[in-house]
Amino acid sequence: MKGIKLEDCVAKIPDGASLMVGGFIGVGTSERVMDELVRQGKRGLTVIANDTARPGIGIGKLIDAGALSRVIVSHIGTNPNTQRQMIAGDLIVELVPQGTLAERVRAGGFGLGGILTRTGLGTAVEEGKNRIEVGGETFLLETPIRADFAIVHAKQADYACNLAYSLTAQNFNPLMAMAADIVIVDAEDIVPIGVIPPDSVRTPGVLVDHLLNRGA
Amino acid sequence: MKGIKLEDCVAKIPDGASLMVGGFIGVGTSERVMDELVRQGKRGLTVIANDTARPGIGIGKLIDAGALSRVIVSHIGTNPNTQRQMIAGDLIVELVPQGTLAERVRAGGFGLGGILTRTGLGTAVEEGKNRIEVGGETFLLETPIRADFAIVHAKQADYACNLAYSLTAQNFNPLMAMAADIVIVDAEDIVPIGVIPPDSVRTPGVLVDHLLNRGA
Amino acid sequence: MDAQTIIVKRVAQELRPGTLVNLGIGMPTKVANHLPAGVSVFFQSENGLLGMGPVPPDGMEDPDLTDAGGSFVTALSGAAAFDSAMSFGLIRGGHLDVTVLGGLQVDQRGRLANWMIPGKMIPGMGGAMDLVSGAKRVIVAMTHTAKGAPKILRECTLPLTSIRRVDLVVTEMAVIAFTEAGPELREVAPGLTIAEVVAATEAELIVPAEVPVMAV
Amino acid sequence: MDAQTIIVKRVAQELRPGTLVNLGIGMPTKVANHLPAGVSVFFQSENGLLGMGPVPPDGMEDPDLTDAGGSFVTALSGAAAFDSAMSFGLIRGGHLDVTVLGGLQVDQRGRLANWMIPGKMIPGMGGAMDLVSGAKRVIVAMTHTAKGAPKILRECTLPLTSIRRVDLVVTEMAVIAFTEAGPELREVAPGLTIAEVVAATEAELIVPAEVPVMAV
Repeated sequence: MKGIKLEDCVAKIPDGASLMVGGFIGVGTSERVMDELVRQGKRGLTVIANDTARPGIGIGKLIDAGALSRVIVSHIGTNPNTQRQMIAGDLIVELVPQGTLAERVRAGGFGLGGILTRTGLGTAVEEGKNRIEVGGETFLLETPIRADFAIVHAKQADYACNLAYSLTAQNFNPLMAMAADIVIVDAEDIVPIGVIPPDSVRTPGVLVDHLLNRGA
Repeated sequence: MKGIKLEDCVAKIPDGASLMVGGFIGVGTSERVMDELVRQGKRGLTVIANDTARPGIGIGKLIDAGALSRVIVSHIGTNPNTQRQMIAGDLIVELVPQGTLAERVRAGGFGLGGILTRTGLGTAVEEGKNRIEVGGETFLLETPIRADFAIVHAKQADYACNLAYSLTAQNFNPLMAMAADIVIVDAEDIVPIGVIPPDSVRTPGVLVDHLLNRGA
Repeated sequence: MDAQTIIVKRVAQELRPGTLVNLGIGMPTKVANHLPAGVSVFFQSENGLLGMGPVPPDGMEDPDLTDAGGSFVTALSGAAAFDSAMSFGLIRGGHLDVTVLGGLQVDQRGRLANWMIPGKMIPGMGGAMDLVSGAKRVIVAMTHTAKGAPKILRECTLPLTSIRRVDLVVTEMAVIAFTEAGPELREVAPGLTIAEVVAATEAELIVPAEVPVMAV
Repeated sequence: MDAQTIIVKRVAQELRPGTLVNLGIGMPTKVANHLPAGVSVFFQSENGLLGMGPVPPDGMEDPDLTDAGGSFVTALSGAAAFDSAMSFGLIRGGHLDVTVLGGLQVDQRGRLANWMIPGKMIPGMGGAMDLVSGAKRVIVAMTHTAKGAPKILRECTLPLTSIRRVDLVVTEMAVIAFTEAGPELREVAPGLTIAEVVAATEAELIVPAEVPVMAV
């Protein structure tokens, strides 16, 4: 069985690990995993996520605690602490256009060697990247991203660990559930098999390694 | 409103057009659009699809009628008539690995310039394609595919033309609904808005150009 | 009428019924409040929603349903929710009819800079690069000058968001269309002369014989 | 026991509880009937189903639910359905633990040919190239010879399915593991001598001191 206690699960994440964290300014982020990472005093983590949320919210808690050494995100505009740590040289911030980030994470999970996009061509984003011509048009080659762990927030998990998401809390979660070696799921509800019909499953249970207990 | 009669809708498809047709050996293919294409005597069509189904079934009807000049498919093993026309030189058959076909159609609909895959590397599929190295590993560059029309089969359409699919009848349908200039939908049921909850919509209604009338 | 109201009211006139529109964070968001009577568009929020509605009634906020700025919104009847890859597939794939974005600078060739000020403000590009590179039509909503200095320049001095030419810039002083020929003055705000607009613009404007007054 | 029964019973012993398995069309499909007692695996069907079950009871067939060969199947409790891009994302992305495929030829380096015979049989590769290139473990289930001629050769004479080395070949005569060192004879069918297997094999087999008898 994949059920695990929050504390035991987070203990499996070593200092220096890379984490994909679902969520969009905290919406669709597992707050209790963030809290427990801070409580266990993790250090030197790399986080791949849409953003670093706000101070005291979502990934912002990891920023506040100084748990991160590097983030790969599409924006940090909502978190002045991230900007402060970046300017102080305590945090490496790699900015990736949001749509490109989604495709790079997807490529990592879907076994693609990369994707070509117009986004970023001729801008600062192009630095260090290859241009590829297809049909007379120029694109940037963007490479896959994977991580050691994915912290996935779901609305529902059934006993087979099939997942369903809710509205804009979905965002990067199902993509990240494909792209990490160890997939940790925090579901708001754990439901009997069948409650999520086969056509509504967004993440098949075989992708899930650990499902956090709801109870104590 | 997007509702349209079958006959009027199919009349919009000119000879020589390119059509993406959802379905997997006929499962998830609009049989009545196939029938009407045959009845209207279309000629010289290009079909992009997983396969050509079987004689008398799905895309097989278009093969039987000699309506196609070219197919881009992953296999023709279930349709001896396709093989016959190919050998006779009446039909150009371009074979694409199934997963690569899915990604090429997706790239066409998602605005990507292409994707990199290991699939086909060092095989006959590589012919005429570029090899790209990423992180010391070699991949094939596969380019996007788009079409003039997509013939999409859905389980349900609501009044906003949001679509839901059923089990293995989904296959290429939602991908193709993104990748064609004109998207024609044949839904088994037309339902009130709300019957398909926002999280269950697989194809947003804005992508749909024509929804075939259920009635006469 | 203040500058912002003039701008958002004028931009709202550009929206056509039934189109898919993405409004950037900040001033562009307010365009939704000024849709002409009878015009109903679909608003996309890049965090994964199509059919975004206004702020929910007090007490009806759903933590899983926010806009791309993290503020609570509603989902209208017929809304669809999806992951970030699909959301940017809609943006990059030519399915998004219009994006309205704020701007720091626009240059002679219609290239927008709106995502960073080196050494000062590095919030990250979020979805802006994908939106500008991918939307069918890009409208920039911004004040004509900043502290008296022109923002429509010969060359952007700030890092570009995209090399793709924007289609329209709407300021409190003028409406300017960008074509292959360059920026063309299309409308002047009530009470202003063409000379005043030209003086506040560094880029070389094409001034037609007749320049109508903005009707806001 | 006929050749096919020996092969599929032996392949079935390779499947581990809780893994994700894709069985190719034809003989590999029959592996599902011989799972060892207590071993429960998840079967994927590449047309978009995870959790595929056996043939439905008479009269309970759903036209929207078939396997990759187009035959009616069931969805087990906890099944998930998805589109073709997701299906091959699972295959290419390292999420598929095992694929079992038929073979026409396998060469010294473990390269499989199973998708066409030039000038004779060109059914197309379907999903085979993705499966061989992407699955974590590739098992080939085939007869040891065809009309007396070896199928395990020094070099394939037929077009390759992938340059990726398969992991295991199971025939009615032997079990052969392919490693960097080459093909190693792991088991010999009851009643056969090692010399007989070597004589029926063109590739140069590594023969360890002890070669156990296949237990089927």
